[in-house]
Amino acid sequence: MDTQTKNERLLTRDQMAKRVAVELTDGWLVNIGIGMPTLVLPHVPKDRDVIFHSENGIVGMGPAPDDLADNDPDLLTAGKQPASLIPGGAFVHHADSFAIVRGGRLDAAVLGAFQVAENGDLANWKLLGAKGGSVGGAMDIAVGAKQVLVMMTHVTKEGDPKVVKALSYPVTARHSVTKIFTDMAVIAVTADGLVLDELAPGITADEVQAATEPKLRLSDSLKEIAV
Amino acid sequence: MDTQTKNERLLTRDQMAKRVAVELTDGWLVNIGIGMPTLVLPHVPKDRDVIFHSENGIVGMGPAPDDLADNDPDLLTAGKQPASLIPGGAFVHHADSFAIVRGGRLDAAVLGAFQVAENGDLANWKLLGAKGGSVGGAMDIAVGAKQVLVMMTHVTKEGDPKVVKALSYPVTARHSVTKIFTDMAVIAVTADGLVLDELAPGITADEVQAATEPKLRLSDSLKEIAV
Amino acid sequence: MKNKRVNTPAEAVAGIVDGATVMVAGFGRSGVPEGLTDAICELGVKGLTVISNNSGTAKTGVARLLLEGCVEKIVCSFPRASESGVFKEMFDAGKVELELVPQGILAERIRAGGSGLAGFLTLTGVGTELAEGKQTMEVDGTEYLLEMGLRADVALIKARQVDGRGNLTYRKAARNFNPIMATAAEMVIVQAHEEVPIGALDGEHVVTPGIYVDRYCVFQQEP
Amino acid sequence: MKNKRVNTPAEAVAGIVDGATVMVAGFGRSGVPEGLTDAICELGVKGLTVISNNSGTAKTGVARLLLEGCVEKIVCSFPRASESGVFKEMFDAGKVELELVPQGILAERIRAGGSGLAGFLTLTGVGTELAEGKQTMEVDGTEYLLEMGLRADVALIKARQVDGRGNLTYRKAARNFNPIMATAAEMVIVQAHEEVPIGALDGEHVVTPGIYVDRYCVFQQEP
Repeated sequence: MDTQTKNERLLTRDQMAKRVAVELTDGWLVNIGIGMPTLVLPHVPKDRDVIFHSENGIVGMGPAPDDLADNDPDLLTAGKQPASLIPGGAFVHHADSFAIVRGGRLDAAVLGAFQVAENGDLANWKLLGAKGGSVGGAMDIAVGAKQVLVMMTHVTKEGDPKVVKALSYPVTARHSVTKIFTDMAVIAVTADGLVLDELAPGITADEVQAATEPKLRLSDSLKEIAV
Repeated sequence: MDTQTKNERLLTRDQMAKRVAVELTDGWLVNIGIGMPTLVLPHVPKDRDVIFHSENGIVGMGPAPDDLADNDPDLLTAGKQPASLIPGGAFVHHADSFAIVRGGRLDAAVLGAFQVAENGDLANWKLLGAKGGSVGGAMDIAVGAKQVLVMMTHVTKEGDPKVVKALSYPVTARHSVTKIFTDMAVIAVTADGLVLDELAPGITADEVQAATEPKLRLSDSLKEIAV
Repeated sequence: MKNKRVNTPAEAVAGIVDGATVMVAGFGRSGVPEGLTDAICELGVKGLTVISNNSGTAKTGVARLLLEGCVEKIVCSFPRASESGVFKEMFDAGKVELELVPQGILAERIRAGGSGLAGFLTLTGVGTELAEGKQTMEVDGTEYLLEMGLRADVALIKARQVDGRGNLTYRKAARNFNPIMATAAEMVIVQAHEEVPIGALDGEHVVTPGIYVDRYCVFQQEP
Repeated sequence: MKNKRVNTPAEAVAGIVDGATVMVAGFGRSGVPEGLTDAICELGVKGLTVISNNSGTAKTGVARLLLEGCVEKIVCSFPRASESGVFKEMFDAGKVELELVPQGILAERIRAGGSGLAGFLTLTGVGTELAEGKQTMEVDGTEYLLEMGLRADVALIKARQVDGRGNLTYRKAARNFNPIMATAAEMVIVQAHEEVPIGALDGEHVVTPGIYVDRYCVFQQEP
């Protein structure tokens, strides 16, 4: 397969965000991680009431204001980008914010990742051999959210699989990831291993398997990602 | 000594309350227990800013309204009696209220007691042989307050000492009482044992000792309680 | 948007089953959702474990639940008060079980349950008979009790205001156990004095974010 | 009444000594009391242990404390961010020590410290390298980490409003770590945007009761 051709068939970040957005169910409370996951918010269908939680104490976070002049330095996403408060949103302090997280109130979290293992282990906070590191709320959120939805490119820049048999990067939380959304596929983490649920248009199951370390089972209802 | 005569020399509950009120220092945060301690509040000198904490979430509790018609069912003391909120008072929920208590923010608590031991052990929550019992906030407050001021009659109705060598009643908190205010005396609990600091007018040190189980040391500055 | 509003206390408590663990907020009679406790009595469920600071004033709230035979066990800090004759009589007759918990520990255990913490270490209760059977742990030479988080199937909440998202405010010291119990149950049911439009509550003044609330009804309780 | 008001950030931070442990509130640059951190830089104290979610944005707040050589160690959840070049450079050069703590655990440890709890049991961090050296405990077959309460000598707080009793409100998500840090230090120092008369704040809207506050100054921080 020609690499150039394959790259052209990979989902864009925006297409991935759109697919993740579809996953967010009406009435859910969802935490959105920093980086790529922030793209998800504008793609949530308007007829769905998905409530966003930001760990800095915003329950009911809305998108950035249309007018830059309306940006408020005290109303930011966890990634310190402009945000807003929806009508009926509320502010809580940091301990109360993580009480929501660990108390099981997050229906889902959308997080980036360096690696996901076939048992659902998540690595997303520290690069290999890094000194120090920045953990932020990743460990609390990965442990607390009912569903941990990972959004990442399928392979590293060097072409190495990021869906692996066992993590080589430092673990964020064990057995936490429930579904993986990449630029090639949607993969469910189940008690019986990884299940390939959806393929990006033009990508084959064999291509996904070749870019994935553990064995994938094909879903009985394997389908194409709507883009 | 004639009993009738002695009883006449004992402090009234109101006189005891007045003496305890003098102990409360300007700027202090103070929790007032249910029962006899509630008499203390009106005796605090007007020029002293003593802030009262009630465990049901009132920081800055004031006295009952002058007019009964102003009583508010949502503004009660811990003993469910009418109260008010001082200007600049605030409401907190129950976990935050006890965070104040255990977090070391109470300068003092005024509590009733069944017994106090010479090492400061406090018994004030359960009668001997009682089934069940009602503990309320007593254990948290006795452990948390910087000074635990006990206010009680010196002896039981049967004439038994309530200041004892070792508790026979169930303990509320170990090593917690700092000062004892009775109808006969004021006694400090120190690392070197009990010190008789003050006597009710007309009561002698010998009478107090006779009504007290452990040995009392006389304070170098033993004086009469101002009534 | 999820519709959390129901029309009556009866609709609000529908589905509570025999044997459920139910938190009932309030301190004394302040902040007790009596519309909801009355509705549970009328529902006629049995074998409840009730978590509540008090055991009910006269024949209201938890006392009525006790009177009507709904309660098997009560987890409580101050069950025997002059106003709580119903509990006293039933407890002395062996008709209700009691787990006595210091008030601050009861509040903190509920907060821990709502915050996803298994337990916490405290000095409260060390060396007392309420420490019996509990695990202790020494930290820097001091002995602490391990107290466990507490959760319930249902929490019954009395609020002052509610909006369509379930955001709540409380009235004065009627706040007490309400905000913490609202975090610590699978089903959070609210009796609110009044409903206000979404957006009418300042996000800085909301005490319980609506995400905690499953159902609410508007019910003006008799004082 | 105790006078808690001082005139300037410099007066407010007077007396902070070398080697003190100082909580600095804020998330990113929101809610950081930069008037107070600047005043500490001018005071020239050394060897501070700073407890803060971030390590400072550009050269403000904690980053300026680092730059001016006031800091020996930082207890932090997200020290290495694109906006935190000062920390990165100093840490990589071995000039500052780091204790990395998950954000929710940092918040909860501060709350525990302020609430008089020695520690708590959590699932966060179990099986990760941040669990190394920490005590674990099994409850009902599940392994939990024991995390310890955290207190400081000084907490630096940024408030929106203050009254003469020290009651505080906060602005939007600038609330973040402020209310919990205000409970967990021996000396709580506040920089408030405005002062209002006693009684002007509704007791139901006060977020930090004034009993927690030792000193405050009115200081309007540049955005």
